[in-house]
Amino acid sequence: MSDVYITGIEMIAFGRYPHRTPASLGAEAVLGALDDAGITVHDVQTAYCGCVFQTMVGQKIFQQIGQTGIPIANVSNACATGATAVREAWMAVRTGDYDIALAVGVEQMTGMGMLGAARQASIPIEGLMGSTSMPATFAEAGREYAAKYGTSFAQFAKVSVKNHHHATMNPKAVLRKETPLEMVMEAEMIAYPNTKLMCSINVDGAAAVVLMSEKKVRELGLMDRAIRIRASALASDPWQQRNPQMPDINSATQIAAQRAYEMAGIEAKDLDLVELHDCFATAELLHYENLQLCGAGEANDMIDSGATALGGRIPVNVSGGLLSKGHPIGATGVANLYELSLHLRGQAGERQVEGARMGLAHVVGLGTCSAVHILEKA
Amino acid sequence: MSDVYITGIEMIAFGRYPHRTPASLGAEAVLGALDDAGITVHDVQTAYCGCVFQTMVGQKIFQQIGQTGIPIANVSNACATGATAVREAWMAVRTGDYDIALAVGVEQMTGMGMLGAARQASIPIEGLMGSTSMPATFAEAGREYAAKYGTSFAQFAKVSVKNHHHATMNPKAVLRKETPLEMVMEAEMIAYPNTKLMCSINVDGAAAVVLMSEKKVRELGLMDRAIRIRASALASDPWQQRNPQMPDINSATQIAAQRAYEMAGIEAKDLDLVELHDCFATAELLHYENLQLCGAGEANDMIDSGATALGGRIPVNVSGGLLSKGHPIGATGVANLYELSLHLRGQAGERQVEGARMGLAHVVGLGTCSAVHILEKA
Amino acid sequence: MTDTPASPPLPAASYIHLDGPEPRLSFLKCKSCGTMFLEPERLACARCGSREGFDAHEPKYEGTLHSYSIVHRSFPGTAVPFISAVVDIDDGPSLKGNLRGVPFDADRIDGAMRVRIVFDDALGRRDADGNAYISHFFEPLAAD
Amino acid sequence: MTDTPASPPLPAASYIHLDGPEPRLSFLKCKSCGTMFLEPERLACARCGSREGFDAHEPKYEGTLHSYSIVHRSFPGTAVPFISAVVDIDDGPSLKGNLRGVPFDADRIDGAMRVRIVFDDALGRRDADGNAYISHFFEPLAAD
Ligand SMILES: [Zn+2]
Ligand SMILES: [Zn+2]
Repeated sequence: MSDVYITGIEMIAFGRYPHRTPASLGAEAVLGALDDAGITVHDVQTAYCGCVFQTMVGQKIFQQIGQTGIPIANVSNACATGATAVREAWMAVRTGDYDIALAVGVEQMTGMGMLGAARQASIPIEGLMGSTSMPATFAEAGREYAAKYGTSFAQFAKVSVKNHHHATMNPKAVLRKETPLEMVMEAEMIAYPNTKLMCSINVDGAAAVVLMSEKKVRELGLMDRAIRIRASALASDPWQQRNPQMPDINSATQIAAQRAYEMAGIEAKDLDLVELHDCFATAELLHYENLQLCGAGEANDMIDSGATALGGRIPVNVSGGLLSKGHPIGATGVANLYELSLHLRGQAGERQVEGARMGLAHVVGLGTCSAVHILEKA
Repeated sequence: MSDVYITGIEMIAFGRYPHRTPASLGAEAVLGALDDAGITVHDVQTAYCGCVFQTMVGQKIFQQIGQTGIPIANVSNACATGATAVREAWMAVRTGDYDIALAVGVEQMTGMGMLGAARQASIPIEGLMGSTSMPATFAEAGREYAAKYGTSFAQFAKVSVKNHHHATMNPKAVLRKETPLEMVMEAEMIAYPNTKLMCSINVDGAAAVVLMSEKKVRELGLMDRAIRIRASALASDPWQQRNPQMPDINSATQIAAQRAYEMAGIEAKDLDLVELHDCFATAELLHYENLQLCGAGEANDMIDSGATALGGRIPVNVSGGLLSKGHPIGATGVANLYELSLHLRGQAGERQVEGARMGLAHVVGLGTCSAVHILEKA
Repeated sequence: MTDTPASPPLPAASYIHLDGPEPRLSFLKCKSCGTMFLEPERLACARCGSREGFDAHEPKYEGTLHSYSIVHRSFPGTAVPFISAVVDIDDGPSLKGNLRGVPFDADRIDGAMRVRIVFDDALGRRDADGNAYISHFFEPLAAD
Repeated sequence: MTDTPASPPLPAASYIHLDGPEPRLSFLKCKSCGTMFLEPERLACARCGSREGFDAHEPKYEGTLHSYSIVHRSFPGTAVPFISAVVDIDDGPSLKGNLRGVPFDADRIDGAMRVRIVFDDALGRRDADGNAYISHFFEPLAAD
């Protein structure tokens, strides 16, 4: 089976667009991706749209930019939604039926609270039977790791310091300011150990990607700017004793990562950078281990030593991550690939990971699923 | 590329299940499909779930029946949702990466009004700028055909007479009673020419299907009960002058049908039965022509002559169709395939289309998309 | 009890403009292929894909009935019956609206009748702030 | 003004049973592999896939704290702070609940403490019909 390549990719600046629609945001990203690939809407043979809070957005996007009758499917997979859209587009090309497929992720979250809505019940159970809020859920996931390996509040907080620092070099991130360790630790405590500066930000956003078969890339002479998809893996949560009372973000990630490494035939040490799902600062350290970036219990050292900062051994979330770039759910998984592509093309500007040739993108959606993509400079 | 086969399929009786969840309904259908194929949850390598009103239902279903960590994606495509799930599962097998894929469609609609909800605006526009209700929308689509070809109110009503009659032979249909022509025409007028008996029924339901690669079908010795998927086609709405002011249910259907016939290498005359999207009686006649079952303007004759009734030249909706079986949105597209499979296996009982070897299933979702599958006895 | 002075009515759709002596319609017209759209702004043309942009275009105020339904039951709270109609506007796009001035009887409706586009108060509907709205309606031309 | 006699309180979760002298817990236990689940009914076992069915199983009323968060901001209207805890019940599944009787200070919480499961009124919360509820809570065993 021939390889599948990214030849065009775009992410709109994440932020608040209360007067626009998901279709409009998505269409802007799609047009950017088409331009980047040097093709038009008429060249696209099939499309996948990821969006959690609205449906039929895929069709609405093409109603904005050109209705050509192509197959369009809308997908939803919690925070792995955008990545799932990419994976479906990748599979469509892999069938051999399509040479050019498009994936777009989009979300309009303006007006939604950062904590989401409580579950319905005869009486509210929040604060009665613990918390189902996301900051608390991921705090508990972090505390589980801390209980095993002694991770400190400060070590979790350093994730935000690092990622916010990275974001100062990313003009498309919504939060672009340095946050020293004391500022992060002294910010309003939401759910210990996650302070407000350790929570990702709900914003509007969109990102899109054009995928092509090897044959088409060569035909269009795009190999010099193409990014090869070395792996696309998706996993759901295997049974675990404490899941779903304690949502398991680890197992699905571990499975998806292992599948991705096997598919790509590489190991974590071959990676030059990683964009992982730092929805809360407490999550990032767990994923160092889940993604095999370090051995058991070594995440504490990873953050302390600067190994995952720009310039370190394996830079993580040089985009600023969800913590600073923002987290428009449906768009996030595609936006990760946008960041990797910039680096693999040497176009990441100030935050460029020098000589980057191989990158990994990861998302995890509660419910639960995880997607891992591995990209390589063609 | 090797063929893809249906080896297990199930539909739960459609109806009202206010005390169950979409995951529970879907899980019941999945277990039935697994049993039908003689496999267990551990054999399933990837799964797609179609559901419009809830997300992460795919994962929730496997949380009910066995969590094995497989890739699961949730898809949504309006009334084409279930069919889109099937198509994605079909593509997954076509990539060669999976030998056993599962698709399930489910919807829990109890409590939703038959007319749906009005669009939000500064003032309500329903009844001010015409109607956006589904009965009126499909009435207008029908009137467009009637204006061209003189279709009468009675001719549209005959669709309900026929499909309701078919449903008396389907124990899984929600409405199982004869409705003579006068009863249909004299029922409460909802949106002329659609009376209440010419509108499909919102119910809860689920259906699931197991797809396998040719290699796996042979390995498991299932070829004698296998159904070959000769075509799976999906189309979005091409540009049309009056769309979306007047949702275009025709163009997308025509494109999907044409693609499906080309993929299967057959013509409409090779079909033994058709399950098409009779969301309203006015829609069925249009689709006779859209699906090439008759020439331009010949739908009137088709319904008058009984050509599309059981025993006729090309029986349409012998299940009773959405008009009598019920229309649980996400499940509908999979349920169509269930009906075809029963006939191709000779297991449809009283309503069996004798000697059926080839069938076509069609859905259309406003927004707009259409999916067409062609199945053949292996 | 005091009355606040009534604000001027607002357009019930973005393509209705109330900036002149009479309400008027204005649609986007693709600079490349001439296709017309109802939205106030678009990124590209749905027909030809062009991103050349759009001109504002005022159509004729007459058209031809394309299809309709006599609506006897609608969303809760909506007054019935009414006729939902799709009209192809002369030198304009197709538009959906209420067809008024004809009987609620399919046998007495010419399905291809010529209609005029008129403007009127939005059936007394007010938004949360109490604003009135102006909407378009279709009426048979033959009724003149 | 008349008082209607108070109805007996209801269980705040389906695995809490109020049919005896004291509230008790009951979970589903897979006949095939022994895995326990919190739902009142299931089609099959999430761990082994068995459809052999489930037995009702009453666990011990003690367990070990597995993880927790001190919640200082929650959904609108939720009183804070409180401690959200995940406890591995002895001879039972893991359960989420409020941990009470400990300070809101991570430095003074033993992350692997032994706890008992107790029952109490659901913090005064009532449903739309005015019914009271009984919920489970965790308390440190060492406090004895
Ligand atoms: Zn144009
Ligand atoms: Zn078991």
